[in-house]
Amino acid sequence: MSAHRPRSEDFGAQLSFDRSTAGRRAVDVPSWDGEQTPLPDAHLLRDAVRLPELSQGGLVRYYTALSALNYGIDSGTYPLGSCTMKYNPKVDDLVASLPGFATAHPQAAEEDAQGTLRTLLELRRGLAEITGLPAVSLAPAAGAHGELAGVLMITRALEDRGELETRRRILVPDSAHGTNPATAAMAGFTVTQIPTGPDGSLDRATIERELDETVAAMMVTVPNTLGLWENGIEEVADLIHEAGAYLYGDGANLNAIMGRVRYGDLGFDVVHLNLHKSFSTPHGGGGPGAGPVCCSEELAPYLPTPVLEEDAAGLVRLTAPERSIGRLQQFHGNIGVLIRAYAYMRALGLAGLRAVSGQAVLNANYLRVLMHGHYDLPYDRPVLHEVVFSGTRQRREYGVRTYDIAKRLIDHGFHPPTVYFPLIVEEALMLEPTETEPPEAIEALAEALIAIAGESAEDPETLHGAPWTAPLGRLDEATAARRPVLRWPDGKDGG
Amino acid sequence: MSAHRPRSEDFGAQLSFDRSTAGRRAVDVPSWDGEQTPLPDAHLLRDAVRLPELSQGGLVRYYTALSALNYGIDSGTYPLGSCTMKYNPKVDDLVASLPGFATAHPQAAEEDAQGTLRTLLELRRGLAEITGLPAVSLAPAAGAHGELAGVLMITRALEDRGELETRRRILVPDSAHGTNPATAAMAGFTVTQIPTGPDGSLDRATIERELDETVAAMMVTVPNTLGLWENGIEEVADLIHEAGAYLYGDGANLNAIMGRVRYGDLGFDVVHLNLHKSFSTPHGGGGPGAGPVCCSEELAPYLPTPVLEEDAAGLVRLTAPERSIGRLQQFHGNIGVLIRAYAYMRALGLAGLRAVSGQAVLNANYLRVLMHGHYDLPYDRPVLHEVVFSGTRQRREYGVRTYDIAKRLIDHGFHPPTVYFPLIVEEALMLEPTETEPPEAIEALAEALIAIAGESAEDPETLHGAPWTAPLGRLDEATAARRPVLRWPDGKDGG
Amino acid sequence: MLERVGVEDLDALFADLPAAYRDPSIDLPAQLTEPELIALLEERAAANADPGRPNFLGAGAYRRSIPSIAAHLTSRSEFVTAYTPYQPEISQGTLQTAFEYQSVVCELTGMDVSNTGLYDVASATAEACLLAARATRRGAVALLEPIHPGTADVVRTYARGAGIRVDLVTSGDEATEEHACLVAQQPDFLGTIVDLEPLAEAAHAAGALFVTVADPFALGLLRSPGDAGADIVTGEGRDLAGAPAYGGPSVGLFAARQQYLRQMPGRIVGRTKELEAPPDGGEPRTGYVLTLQAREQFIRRERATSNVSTAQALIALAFTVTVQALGPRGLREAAELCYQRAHAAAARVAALPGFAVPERGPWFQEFLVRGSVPAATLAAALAERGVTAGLDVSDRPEPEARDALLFAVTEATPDAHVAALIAALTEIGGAA
Amino acid sequence: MLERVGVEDLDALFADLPAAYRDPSIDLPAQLTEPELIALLEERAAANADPGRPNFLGAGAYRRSIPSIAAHLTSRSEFVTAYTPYQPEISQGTLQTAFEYQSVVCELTGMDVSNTGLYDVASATAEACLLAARATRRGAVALLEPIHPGTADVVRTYARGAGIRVDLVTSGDEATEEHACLVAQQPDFLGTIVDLEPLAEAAHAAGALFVTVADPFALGLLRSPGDAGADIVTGEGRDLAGAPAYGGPSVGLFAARQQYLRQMPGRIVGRTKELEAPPDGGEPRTGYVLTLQAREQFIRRERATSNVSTAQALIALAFTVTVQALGPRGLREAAELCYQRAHAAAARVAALPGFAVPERGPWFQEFLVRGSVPAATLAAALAERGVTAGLDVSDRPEPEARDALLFAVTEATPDAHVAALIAALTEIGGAA
Ligand SMILES: Cc1ncc(COP(=O)(O)O)c(C=O)c1O
Ligand SMILES: Cc1ncc(COP(=O)(O)O)c(C=O)c1O
Repeated sequence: MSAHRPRSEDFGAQLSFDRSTAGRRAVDVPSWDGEQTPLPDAHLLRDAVRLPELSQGGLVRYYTALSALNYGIDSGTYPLGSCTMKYNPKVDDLVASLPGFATAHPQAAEEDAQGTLRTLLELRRGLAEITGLPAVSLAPAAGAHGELAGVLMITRALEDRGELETRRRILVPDSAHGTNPATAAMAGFTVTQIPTGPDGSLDRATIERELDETVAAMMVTVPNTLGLWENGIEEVADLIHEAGAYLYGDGANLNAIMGRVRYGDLGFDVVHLNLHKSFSTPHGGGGPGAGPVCCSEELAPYLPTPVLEEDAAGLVRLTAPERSIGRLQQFHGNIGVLIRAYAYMRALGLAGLRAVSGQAVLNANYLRVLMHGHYDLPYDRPVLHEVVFSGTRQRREYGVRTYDIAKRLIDHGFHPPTVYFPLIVEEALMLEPTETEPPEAIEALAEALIAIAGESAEDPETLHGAPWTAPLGRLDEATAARRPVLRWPDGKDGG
Repeated sequence: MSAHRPRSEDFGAQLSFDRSTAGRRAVDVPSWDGEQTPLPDAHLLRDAVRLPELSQGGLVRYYTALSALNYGIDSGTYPLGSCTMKYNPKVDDLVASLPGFATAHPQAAEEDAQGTLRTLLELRRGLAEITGLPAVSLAPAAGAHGELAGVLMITRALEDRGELETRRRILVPDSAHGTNPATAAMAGFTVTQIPTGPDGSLDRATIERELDETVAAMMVTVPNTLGLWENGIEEVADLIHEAGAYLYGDGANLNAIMGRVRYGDLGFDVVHLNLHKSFSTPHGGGGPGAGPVCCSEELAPYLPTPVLEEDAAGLVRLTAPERSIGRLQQFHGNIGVLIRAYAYMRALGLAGLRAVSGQAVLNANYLRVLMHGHYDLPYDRPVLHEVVFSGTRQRREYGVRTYDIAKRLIDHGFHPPTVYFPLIVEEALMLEPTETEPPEAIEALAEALIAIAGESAEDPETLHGAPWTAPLGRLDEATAARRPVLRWPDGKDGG
Repeated sequence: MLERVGVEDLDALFADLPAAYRDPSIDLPAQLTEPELIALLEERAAANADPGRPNFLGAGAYRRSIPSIAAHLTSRSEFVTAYTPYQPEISQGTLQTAFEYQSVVCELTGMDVSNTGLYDVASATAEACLLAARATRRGAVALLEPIHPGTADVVRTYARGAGIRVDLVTSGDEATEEHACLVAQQPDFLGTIVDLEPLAEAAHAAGALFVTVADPFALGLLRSPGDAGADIVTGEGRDLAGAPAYGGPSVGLFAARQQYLRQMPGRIVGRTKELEAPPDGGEPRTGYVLTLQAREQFIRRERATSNVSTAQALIALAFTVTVQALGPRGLREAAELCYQRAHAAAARVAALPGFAVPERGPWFQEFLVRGSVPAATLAAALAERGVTAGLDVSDRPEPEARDALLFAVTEATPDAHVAALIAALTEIGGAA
Repeated sequence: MLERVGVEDLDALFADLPAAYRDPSIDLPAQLTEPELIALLEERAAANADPGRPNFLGAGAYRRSIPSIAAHLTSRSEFVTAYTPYQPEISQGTLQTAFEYQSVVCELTGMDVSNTGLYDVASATAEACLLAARATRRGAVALLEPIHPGTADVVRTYARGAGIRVDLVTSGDEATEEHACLVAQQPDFLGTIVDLEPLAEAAHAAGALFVTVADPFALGLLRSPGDAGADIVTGEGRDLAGAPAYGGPSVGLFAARQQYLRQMPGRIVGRTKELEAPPDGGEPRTGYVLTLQAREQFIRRERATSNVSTAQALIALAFTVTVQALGPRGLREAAELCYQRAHAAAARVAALPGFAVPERGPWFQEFLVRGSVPAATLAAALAERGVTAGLDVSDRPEPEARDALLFAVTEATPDAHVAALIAALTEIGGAA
């Protein structure tokens, strides 16, 4: 074969900096023919920045070739659990980039940005309806940012109640996403872990035991990261409120319940949403996202700045809640993402949103039944948006780890699921097909995973070496962390 | 290996029609809530069209996957001789799609399209300057369309001279592009072929012998398809004019001489240009192009409609030359392509255009010297924009055809050159690197071709089977032509 | 490089060029950087009519709702920066999409075979006439009025070269043994829906081919020309590919019955298989190639069926994506919406005192409007009121066109534009 | 599917949800088809200020000339529709471009290491303060005025949670042993170029870290903060990624000296090799991976260096393409052009009777304008004349800011806009 592939090049070894040739340019800059103002003192100036010099064609070819090494939603099924990788309607990108929106200056007078502000106001109202929580701030740039906002709001509320000194603990489920405890810590709280019971819901006894006047809040993900409904969450809410604490909701999994149940009705005081997940704004290789925070009237005064209000004259204004925790960004949030989310909401309406959650849940259950028996299913019951299988049997019997199964799935043409999360499931394979995958794709995914289960028995080596057909084989992550090379030129970082 | 690639799918076997599922939709259509007008009589209406039904995500994935099977300029070097595959500046696409240009209606009053018309007028003036021919029509949609325009103009001129009955022949070099004789025939002329001399220029004796009162015109490509200057073309022009015939110029190879010599100065009466080549408008997988026709004052009255004129009030108008051959398109031409060409011209200016032709010629010669000795070079002298090697030695000595060499070049990561054209070069390999390929790319291309020359001696089988690393291997073109399947569903075409 | 090539400077590379004519003085505008270029062309674009201005021009170019994915997909640089797929192994993107295009065009037109597209509807129709002349060995063609004048003009341009006479006729009966084909436009130039079947019969009775010039969007609703007896169908694909862009780039649909396959102009893509199984096993895979090239200029030269080489591939792709995104129901719904909106608008105009909407039969998206003043005066009055009127067709022979403007209203004409039209007409109507 | 899953309808899938709260009534606006959606949002976009209106706002967001290839490349769906590159074998596009980004940020800032970007400049600066507090175990940070109020506000938001005191200081000498870091903005909030070195010395003398909040575009001209002694550099990348879009999405640059690497927030990409040679032979190839993840929330949970997960990868990519397209000379030329154009405009304003341009030292692209009327009045007068004035900074403590507006003029401000400003001021100046 190798004779057939004369040039096996090491593409990654050649960065733009290595492809540079002195004197080449991708664009020219207009020259200044006006009067020359002398530059500031030399000690304030720099000598040239070291940047690559490529022709425009060279730069375009380089980044175009790089894009081809990526797998995205437009490439195929991407069942990355908890991340809700659904198809992103192209029209949302189109409308978000309309010149009127794109050129709006963040310091513009409100009168000069009514088109943007009106759109955000209607999004805010929609999110309030969907969550059943009346007050919303669109400021957070992502889910974790929304979490920080929510927990800081609770901090301020406790401060005003004079209980901040005493309430230093936040209860966090052992199945929670890492951002939950990390956020609690950032806000200065200590984290008490709440175990998950055999039914996949929180252990009520522990909650009752832990709940006391030292507890500031409990953070609960609904539906939880096992893809299951948190049974009796509405009762837990009462317990928490009786104990004088707040119930924080991680709404990253809204996709499962949009239009079917509302956080506010269940007793949540504050919740953040991940619009880049549930509302289908593209994930962009890791952002931008948007993590609006929605809350009760009680917590509304603490919302991050800005919030949107319509004044008597029908003008939409940016205002600061009187006891606001302050700003989370220099300006108003990831506006372009929020406009996409608004377009998504308008294209669906209520019926559409309910159809989304219904299909998303149906797809997850379809995948569950198709795979049933081929992998362990620690919480063996109907699921909502995602299903978490376990590779323990494969590891125990054939020495094949979930890691190997995930890598092998790449050879079968799919993006792997989320693995080793939630932490309470050994060798976890967390699969979220989302509503935009058609039945045949879910069947193909199940077939591939079943085939891999077979391979783990017959041909574990093929799995240990996988992927075989990706742009690259397995990478040496250990050395990457031990001797970090983090920038061009190598070594300069002294790592 | 095959174990490594579990799913070797036959992507091409599944058309959108085969991926269809009843009930799916990529977009919705607004419903009509106004008063219903009854539809026309049933016998005027149709039953549903058979079209695929895919979700938007499904359709996007399908066409995105298809795009990945293409090799374009943005993928790498594309030395397709005579086609001038140069990098296309992205800004040209951007400006051509500005809403003001995009929404202009072809029937709009000239007052309502001055932005477009002014731009076209300045392009027209630029082309007149560059070709040295004062009159221009931008109507032709491609090179061959421009040729038809030019030859029909000659027809009309002869008609007005009362010589159309007698002048029925057009002289065409044996090295000419196929569109030249085809065009002459379409315009009702018979073609007399003029041989190319050993120096790569036309055989003067034959021209002199053939030139008489039965000759309407001679079509000459300058520089010619060997990439060589047509020696003494200015004298040939005199001979032709003395004989009462016209000299037609195929300007598809303008890239070699932009800013260095002008068709008009050499005595050409009419010439067409290929803006999608010389002026870098993207080739789009086979168009759209633009083939403006430029001519002398004598032929100006015959130009195709419309031509652009600025009136006394400074308004740009579309007019019909008084003896125009008529329209070539329902409207005004491939405007979007012409705007791109204008942007290209403005981004370069005269110095830039001269730099383009200079670098294009330097690159072709660099490739020539690098490959020299490894392949036969029938016309062994400095070239202009392209160089035509021959694979005869490889065929004679190792049974490797130019076809095999071209296919093997794919494995080396390049698009193959134009092959078996011009017809006068056996086993022709026609290489045009263009000015936008950097030296390292030309060196890599030469190395690959030299390596292949080596392989043809050592390992001809690898060449006969090539390509090995492309999305597909060699296709059965014979059967495709013998039992044509030209549409979904198979067979319906009865082929 | 210069050294390796053996010259001191670039100019030395041009030694073969006649010294007398080398390096002429050429007067071109100054070079612009990218920001300057964008600024200039934004200024130019702004010198066209405001894109938001109510506009009722049709007459060959119609405002359509193009699904956003059409522009998204056709802007993929792999499609944009490739050329004619001479090397199928690395061109399946272009080839397979062209095969999709051929399939869609055949379905819409009811024809057996399609090429990958010609320059535009008019040149495609001209090529159809040349094909008919070759096939019938006859020296004249008949164009049925009302036909788009631009189409008729292009047919004349091509016909003159081939020495073919072009007759304008007003009924199918005028088709004679002299005619290679009868050409009818659907809907016709004045917007009327034509009953094609009798015309096909008349043409065939005269031994002539029947050519239909059809609006592919209207074919979402109207009987397929093939079903009605057409031998060749041409059409304009631009409106379903994107914005009008002052008329181009366009794409000329060209489809025909099986027996004319080897007479067709333009590129044709066919389906085939790999010669060998892929190196890593499995069956030979399906692929697409340019085929039946023996018809074409680069092989046949002066005996080719046409001289066409580069055509409009990228526009054909956008057309294909739009039609497939709409799908069978969407295309029908969009065509019906267009029909309903146009008729509702016409009814509102007809209801205005001082205005008439003369009908020539059932129509699709274009209607004639006659006021109490000459057409040009009415158009000017509308222009004053910020409305671009329909095309002035008062010079047409058809009685209904007397003093009339031809208005187009489609599924994509905003309600606000229709409202602006009615308001303006009301004002004028009173005035006149 | 329903059958296979064993339910009659979709609603049955939600049986676990408490019946009392299931299927609440929710009031959302009606569903829109794509054409309706586009029409609505075009209307909304048009309700913002006309993009062509002369606008001199800066104060944290600046109009830049973005090379057209930045939008072209970042719209490639392979970049747009992927997520955080957890699977490096099929995510090299995102990973290698992130490595390019880290390299570019290090070069611009003069730092040793960079992460892949945070939410925006303000949150990045807040994270810098938290890092400094962790590294120095100190409980306060000092922000040097004039600093962007939005940045100061975000630092306060983050600091409150961590129990850190925030002091606004007006000179480096105010940095004390209590301070974990001294934070200075370059250019400062009023546009003045800051001499960083003495500030770095003052901070270090107090045992504090020195943090610079720098405009990366200005760093094409100004001394690199690293060279001047900074320990951490933050900045805003949005302006070099695309249009301001009302402030977001943005991307917060965060770079630091090597010794703070393991304290850094956010994702970091590292270079490595394949574990095995490729199946068809050759050496193990180079690849990129997310690394040093032991710092991150999904592993460290409550002991993580930050809670950040999703950040702004796509904006970071656009930023990288712009900077690399400009290249070393282009970036410098663009920064100098910006400097020259701004100073030329300021000079024209200063020359007008009734207007002053109070200077606080050398400046880059923003200047203060004081008229003979209160700032708000002047801004209103300009607005009446179709010009959007610079930000009203008359409430600032700095004497030069008294009654002043802060005008920004960049390399991308059209001449016509400056002309419009001068014309308007001339008119007003006379009037006042
Ligand atoms: C359940 C859950 N919570 C929180 C987050 C954090 O959201 P983000 O990545 O937008 O910060 C995520 C996703 O990463 C999540 O899946
Ligand atoms: C020398 C020459 N003449 C004419 C043509 C025809 O131009 P077009 O393909 O644009 O019709 C070409 C390219 O195909 C060419 O290379």
